[in-house]
Amino acid sequence: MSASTIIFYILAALTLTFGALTVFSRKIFRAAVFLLLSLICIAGIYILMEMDFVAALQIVIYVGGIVVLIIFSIFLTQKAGERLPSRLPKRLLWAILLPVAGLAFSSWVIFNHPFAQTGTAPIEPTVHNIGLQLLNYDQYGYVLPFEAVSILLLASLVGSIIIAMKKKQQ
Amino acid sequence: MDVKKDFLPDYPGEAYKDENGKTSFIVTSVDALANWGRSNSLWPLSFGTSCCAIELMSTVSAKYDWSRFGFEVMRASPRQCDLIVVAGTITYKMAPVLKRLYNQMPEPRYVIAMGACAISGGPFFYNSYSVVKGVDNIIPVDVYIPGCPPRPEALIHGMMSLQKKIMLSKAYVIEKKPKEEEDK
Amino acid sequence: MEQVPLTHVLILSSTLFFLGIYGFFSRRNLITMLMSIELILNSININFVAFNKYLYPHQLEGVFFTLFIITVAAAEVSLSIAIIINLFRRFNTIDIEDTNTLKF
Amino acid sequence: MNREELKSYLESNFSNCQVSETFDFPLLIVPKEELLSVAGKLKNSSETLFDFLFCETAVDRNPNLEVVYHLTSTTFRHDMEMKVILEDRENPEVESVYSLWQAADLFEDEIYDMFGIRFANHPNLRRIMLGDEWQGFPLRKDYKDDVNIVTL
Amino acid sequence: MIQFSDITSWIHETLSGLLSPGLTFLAELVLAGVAVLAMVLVFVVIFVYMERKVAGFMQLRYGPNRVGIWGSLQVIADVFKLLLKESFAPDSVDKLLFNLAPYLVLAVSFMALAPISWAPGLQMWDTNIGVLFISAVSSIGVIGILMAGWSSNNKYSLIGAMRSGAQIVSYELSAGLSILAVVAMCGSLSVHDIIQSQADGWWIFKGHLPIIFSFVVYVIASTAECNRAPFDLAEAESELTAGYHTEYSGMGFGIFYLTEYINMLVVAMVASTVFLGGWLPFHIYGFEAFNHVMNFIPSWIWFFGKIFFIIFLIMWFRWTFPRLRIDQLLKLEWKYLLPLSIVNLVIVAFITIMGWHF
Amino acid sequence: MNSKVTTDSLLYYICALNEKVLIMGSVSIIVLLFSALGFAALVLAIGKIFGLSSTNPEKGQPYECGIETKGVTWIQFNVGYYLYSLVFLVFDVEIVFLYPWATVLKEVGMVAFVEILFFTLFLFMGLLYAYKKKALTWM
Amino acid sequence: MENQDISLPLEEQTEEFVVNIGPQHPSTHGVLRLEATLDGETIKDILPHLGYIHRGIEKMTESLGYKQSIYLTSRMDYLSAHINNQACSLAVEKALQVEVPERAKAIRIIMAELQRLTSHELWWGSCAMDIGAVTPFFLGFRDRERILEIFEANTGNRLTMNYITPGGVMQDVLPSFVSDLKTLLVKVKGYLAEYDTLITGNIIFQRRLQGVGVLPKEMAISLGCTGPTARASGVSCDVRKYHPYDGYEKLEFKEILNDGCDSWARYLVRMEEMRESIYIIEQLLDNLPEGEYRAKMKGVIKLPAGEYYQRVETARGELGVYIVSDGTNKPYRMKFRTPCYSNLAAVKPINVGAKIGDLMASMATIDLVIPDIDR
Amino acid sequence: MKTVLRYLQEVALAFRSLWSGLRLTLYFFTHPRKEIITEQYPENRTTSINIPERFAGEVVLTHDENNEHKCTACTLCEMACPNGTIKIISAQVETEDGKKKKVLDKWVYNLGMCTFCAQCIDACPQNAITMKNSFELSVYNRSDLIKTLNKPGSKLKEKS
Ligand code: SF4
Ligand code: SF4
Ligand code: SF4
Repeated sequence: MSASTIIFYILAALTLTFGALTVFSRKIFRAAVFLLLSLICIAGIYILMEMDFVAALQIVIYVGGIVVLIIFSIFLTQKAGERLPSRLPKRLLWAILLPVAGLAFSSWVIFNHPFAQTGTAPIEPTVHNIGLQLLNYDQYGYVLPFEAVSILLLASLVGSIIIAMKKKQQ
Repeated sequence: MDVKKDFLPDYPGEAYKDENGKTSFIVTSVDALANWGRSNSLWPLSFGTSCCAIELMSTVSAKYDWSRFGFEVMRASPRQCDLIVVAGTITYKMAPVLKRLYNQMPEPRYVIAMGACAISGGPFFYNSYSVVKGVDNIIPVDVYIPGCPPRPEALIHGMMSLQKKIMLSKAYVIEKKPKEEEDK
Repeated sequence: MEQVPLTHVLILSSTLFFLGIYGFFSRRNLITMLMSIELILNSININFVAFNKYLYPHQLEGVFFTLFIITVAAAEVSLSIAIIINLFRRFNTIDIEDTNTLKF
Repeated sequence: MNREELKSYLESNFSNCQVSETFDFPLLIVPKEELLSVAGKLKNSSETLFDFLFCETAVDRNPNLEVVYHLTSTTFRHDMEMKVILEDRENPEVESVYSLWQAADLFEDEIYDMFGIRFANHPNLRRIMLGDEWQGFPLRKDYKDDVNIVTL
Repeated sequence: MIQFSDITSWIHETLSGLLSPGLTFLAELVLAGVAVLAMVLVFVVIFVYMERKVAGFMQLRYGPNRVGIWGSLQVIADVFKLLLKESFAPDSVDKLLFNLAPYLVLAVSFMALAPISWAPGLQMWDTNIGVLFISAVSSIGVIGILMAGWSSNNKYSLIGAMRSGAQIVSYELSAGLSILAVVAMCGSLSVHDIIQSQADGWWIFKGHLPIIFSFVVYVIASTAECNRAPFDLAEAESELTAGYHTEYSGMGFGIFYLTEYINMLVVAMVASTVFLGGWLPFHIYGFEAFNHVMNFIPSWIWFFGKIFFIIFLIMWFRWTFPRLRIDQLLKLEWKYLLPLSIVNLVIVAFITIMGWHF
Repeated sequence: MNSKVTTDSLLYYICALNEKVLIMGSVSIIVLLFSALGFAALVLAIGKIFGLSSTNPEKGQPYECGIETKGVTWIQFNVGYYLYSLVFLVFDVEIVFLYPWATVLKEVGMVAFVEILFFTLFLFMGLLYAYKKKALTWM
Repeated sequence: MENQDISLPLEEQTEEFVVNIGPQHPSTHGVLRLEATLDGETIKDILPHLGYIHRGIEKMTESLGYKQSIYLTSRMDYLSAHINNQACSLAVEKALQVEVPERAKAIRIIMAELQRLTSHELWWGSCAMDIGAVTPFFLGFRDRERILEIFEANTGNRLTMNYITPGGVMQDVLPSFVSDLKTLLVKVKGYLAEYDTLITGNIIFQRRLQGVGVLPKEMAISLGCTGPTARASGVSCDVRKYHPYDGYEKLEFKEILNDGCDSWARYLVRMEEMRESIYIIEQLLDNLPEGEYRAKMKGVIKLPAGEYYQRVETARGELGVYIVSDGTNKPYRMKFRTPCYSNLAAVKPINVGAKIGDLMASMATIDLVIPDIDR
Repeated sequence: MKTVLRYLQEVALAFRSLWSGLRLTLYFFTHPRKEIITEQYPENRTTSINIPERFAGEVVLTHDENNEHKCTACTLCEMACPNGTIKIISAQVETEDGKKKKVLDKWVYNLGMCTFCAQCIDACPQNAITMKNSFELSVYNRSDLIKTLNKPGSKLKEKS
């Protein structure tokens, strides 16, 4: 076992631990912080896979944006020090059953499926290459999604502002 | 720092002694190091109640400039400071507040009573129904600086006396200071 | 990194996925549910990146999908938070049960 | 109006009040019940326009308590003093002039704190200086406090 | 000049003579960590001293001058004091997050140092996302501040944390955009490439007005990101006593204090790398004699000189300007800096495509 | 391993030695992470071990100018900042997309410029809209 | 008027919570405690709590003699110690009908105006400090220190002087007094120019103060505000003009008025007042009358029975001394109507609806001295 | 266009105002010799420190070279002092001609309470006491502040 595998398993374990803490923690602010740590660990895994750009993306958007937004909304809607109410027993049953069954099934699939590597000349996932593909109109180009993203974001911005600023109704 | 400055008052407490019973300034180098750090980095709480606080501010200001000694890091939160300079009158209404502030400070902590009011109630000693007659009734005081108000040099002198006291005391003992009576 | 088998990465991602599922179903609080969704999306991202890395290294498809998923996640979060705030303002609670019982 | 004019004006207009003068100001001693109406007249009448209450305090003339109002007009620049004499020492109460001069808010709080004079219709009467736990009213002449006061 | 490789190989040989290869590796990692740590701490100590001296001289006084020569040991004394000061978590706080927050902010600001190039060849991680990595990592810091503020269970802390949360995320945008301007011109995110692209002139000189503008925006935005005056609303002393670290005492507070300066260090390093040519000397095109003289000055002096210049700028602002109100601060970003830097970026793109820069 | 590596760096050197074992990025990050965490743990431990300490009931209470706090702090809090972080999130994503764009700008040329023109146009529209709706007016 | 026309995008009310600002707070300049009810950062209500420095001065005067009471007054508004002493001395002189020598009057006015200068300089520094600029604080103190040197040399104290006594002043000024002052005033003028470059012209500072803490004229009158606080709302209330004392009637000076009503107007009024004070001192310096510095007074002062009210203009507004005498050597009742006490009333109405940051700005420009409130 | 111009003008004006402030602080920074006014207190205490003659730092009973003072123990100063700082303890002694006479035994002065108002000096008919401009008076114990001002063995100065 080399050092990088060790690091991978450590990171994986941390990711899962923090993920579990996120869903199990009864204090909502703590849950958000655990989510954050879990996301950071995932970014670490990306770095380990040499997907630096994705890792940076993960941190910039998830950690710097989404978690901050979630934390602010927690402040706005929650008595953040309070414990969350306990789960409903009926749903809890489903909530436990479904994941366990799913996990069993998917691990069966994973272990039984032969994953075959295709292709020969790997492309380094550098920002440069990503950029080139992003601005490309070829078959593998992503110029349309790129522009679509801007429209999507504009739409979501407008939408969320409209929704968030809707006046209170009597 | 040279602790043998002759214009500072004599340290009355027990300076620490080595086995031969001689007073020595350095018992252990750790003690000395800790004391050196503490005495040269006294961060005061920005606390002042009345007239003396203005002289305290003068001491901060450019002409007297106590930052030369490294005291200028005035912290507004008691959690981060080492020293309260009680500058001004303490009334019975203020006393619990002062006590609370003092209690919220982390160890080691020091107190300087600046001005007649803080020492004894000063001009308001007699006939006043609301003035605490000396802050040492509430919290233990390390150095007293008389004056009404003491001039900035006097405050610096008091601070240096405190430095001397720190240098000469044991680093790992919280000194039990006498507390004369409970406040109201 | 090559020495980590792909299956392990996939196990990681699917465990994370089902953790998210669990959270999504067991929680009554909309914001915690949203956080669970984030976990689910992240597990999917891990999958994409891993597939790209292990199976299709000559392409960048997985990276791009991750990129767009993250983007969509951001859009989704901003919208859903807006909705949650709005709901909160209307019902003064963001508990899923309570909001259910109140008629829209 | 200068001092003499003001004095004669007061004499002619407020017949049920007693008019005299102090070293500095003409003085109007108002019966307790009529305080608000007299003060309202003084403030609003176009000849006096006392719109500025620059000092309100009390004096303990054992056994009476006096509430003293010092008024001035920012238009005519004349001043006067107004007094209400309260005979009830145990439970003194007088109408608040807060509705006329907002400055009375803090002044009356202080008078209540120091003399124990209650002000009816005051928006927020509290022991502003000494706190609610304090016993007694220190500026009264019969205030005794053996614990705190060290006499000279 | 001593080559770094001499030292490292010497260390390596001695160590492998003593230990097994695995242990050698570990020992070297520890050494490297300690080296970075020491370097950063030395920088911070110098910055704190400098801050106090600059403040002193700008305020017509001397600043510390009793402890050590010219007060140079003052900061060391403070460090000793803080080390031995009681550091406690009050009972009212959320203990877990309260204790976690200092670790988080410190770790984050340290991690941002990874892609920095200190001198030719002295760089830890030459990644292709260099500057993006720095801005990404430093955006985690805001969570640490929010954590600290919230967990303190103190109203001042909470308000301070929220303010700084809003402020830091806002200013990240224009900081990112102004770096992007240079990235667009040189076509790489890698710190190494960005420095190399300035061999014939720093971007601030050859990038026309738009880059100068970007530089100004970057300095402003990074001042705000570091919570430094005039943008120090998170710890606005006259309003919120000590802001988000009101409840921290002893070294817990010390770590926040340290982090503030490490963040400044990172910011200054980025600014000098991106705009001022990193460790490259100052050259004037076609003035060989002069360039030759400049080449004699070691590269680390150039780099540190630039860092200190930026730091001085930030301190200079701090001791001159009054603090902005929070809405003015946000208005400044959203109304002025952000639109202007977007427009600026488009202009830069145009210049780049036309090849108008030098 | 990156070919740009020059040999005279302490850290590079270490990494280069172990080229087979580790990727450099993680090493440097881990080194930094651990030095930071270790340092923090160390200094806090020193304070705990060697420092003085005392306890009293008031020490554990929150500091609020020397007065006991009224009410709880962890209440639901009106954040005027929430809309900022909402808008920020969107812009953040857009800017992240600009990074790959910026690196290839020179190679792609005019096409990239046109695309970015559109892109920033939408960005600007979003900003203008946010203005119009006063989402960016601090309340 | 930035506060007013912000329309609130989010209309919900979240829970309000109470924050104590003070008694130990760097920007309340002492031990004032404001209990602010906040919603987010918006101030919904402010309740000032006083008495943290209530020292019972009024009670103490009842058991001290007149002379001894005067020194207590310099502990009230310690930034206007001379002027407070002057007020008391004037009241006593008025009651006894003592004629104060011309020289003493001139010295008193010079000292009072210098005191106003020091007070405003200190205010300037701490005002800028509240807004967040630290360097002005040091500049303000530097200049104040120069004036204090003169005080110290002549009166023997830096802050709580006991120089003005009934009948004149304690001791004659030093021979070098006039020449010292002349050099000083030239310097001070230069300092004032520095103030303008550093702070007055600074855009951040202007934006912080403009439109903040608006105190309309009617409200200022009704609340009983005086001094620069009221004059910045256009209320003409300078005691030196309307009830001149100690020879102010012979001097030429303007009453500084401003109709801005906001914090910025208050700032400008104070800055102008400093220049006006210099002008007043300059008029007196050239012909400082010769003669006695103190009228002969008895050792023990007894006022004839009656009520006396004397007002003076301190740096913060109108100080009234109300003495009720019963003919003995001790005052029967002595009331100080202090400017800060009335000005404090303005804190609540001008800040409700504002932000925490604005609270500090408007507090800074109202310029409260807390012992002056509490006495 | 006009709005854009005004916008830019605003920005330019703002920068100008900020720059003028920056220039002033830079001037202070670069001219330390001219501008710094700090007094190096503990070092200059014997040289350049400026404590005016009149500075009221401490009340002293003046003694001349024969260790004689002028106080007749008339307690006028004690009465004049507003806060009881002074305690005159007098003793009865018999003079040679058999008359009882009050002489000063102890002139007790509580420095911790004195407010330096100079009322006592004003009141003293003999001019026995004065103000000294000393200021380095801080102590570690409050009791150290209570002083006896008449030196041991000092006598009343005979009227010449
Ligand atoms: S000692 Fe004197 S100057 Fe100091 S606070 Fe008391 S009265 Fe004021
Ligand atoms: S000092 Fe003067 S006043 Fe006091 S007792 Fe002696 S002689 Fe009398
Ligand atoms: S100076 Fe004043 S307080 Fe001091 S002893 Fe003399 S009279 Fe008393």
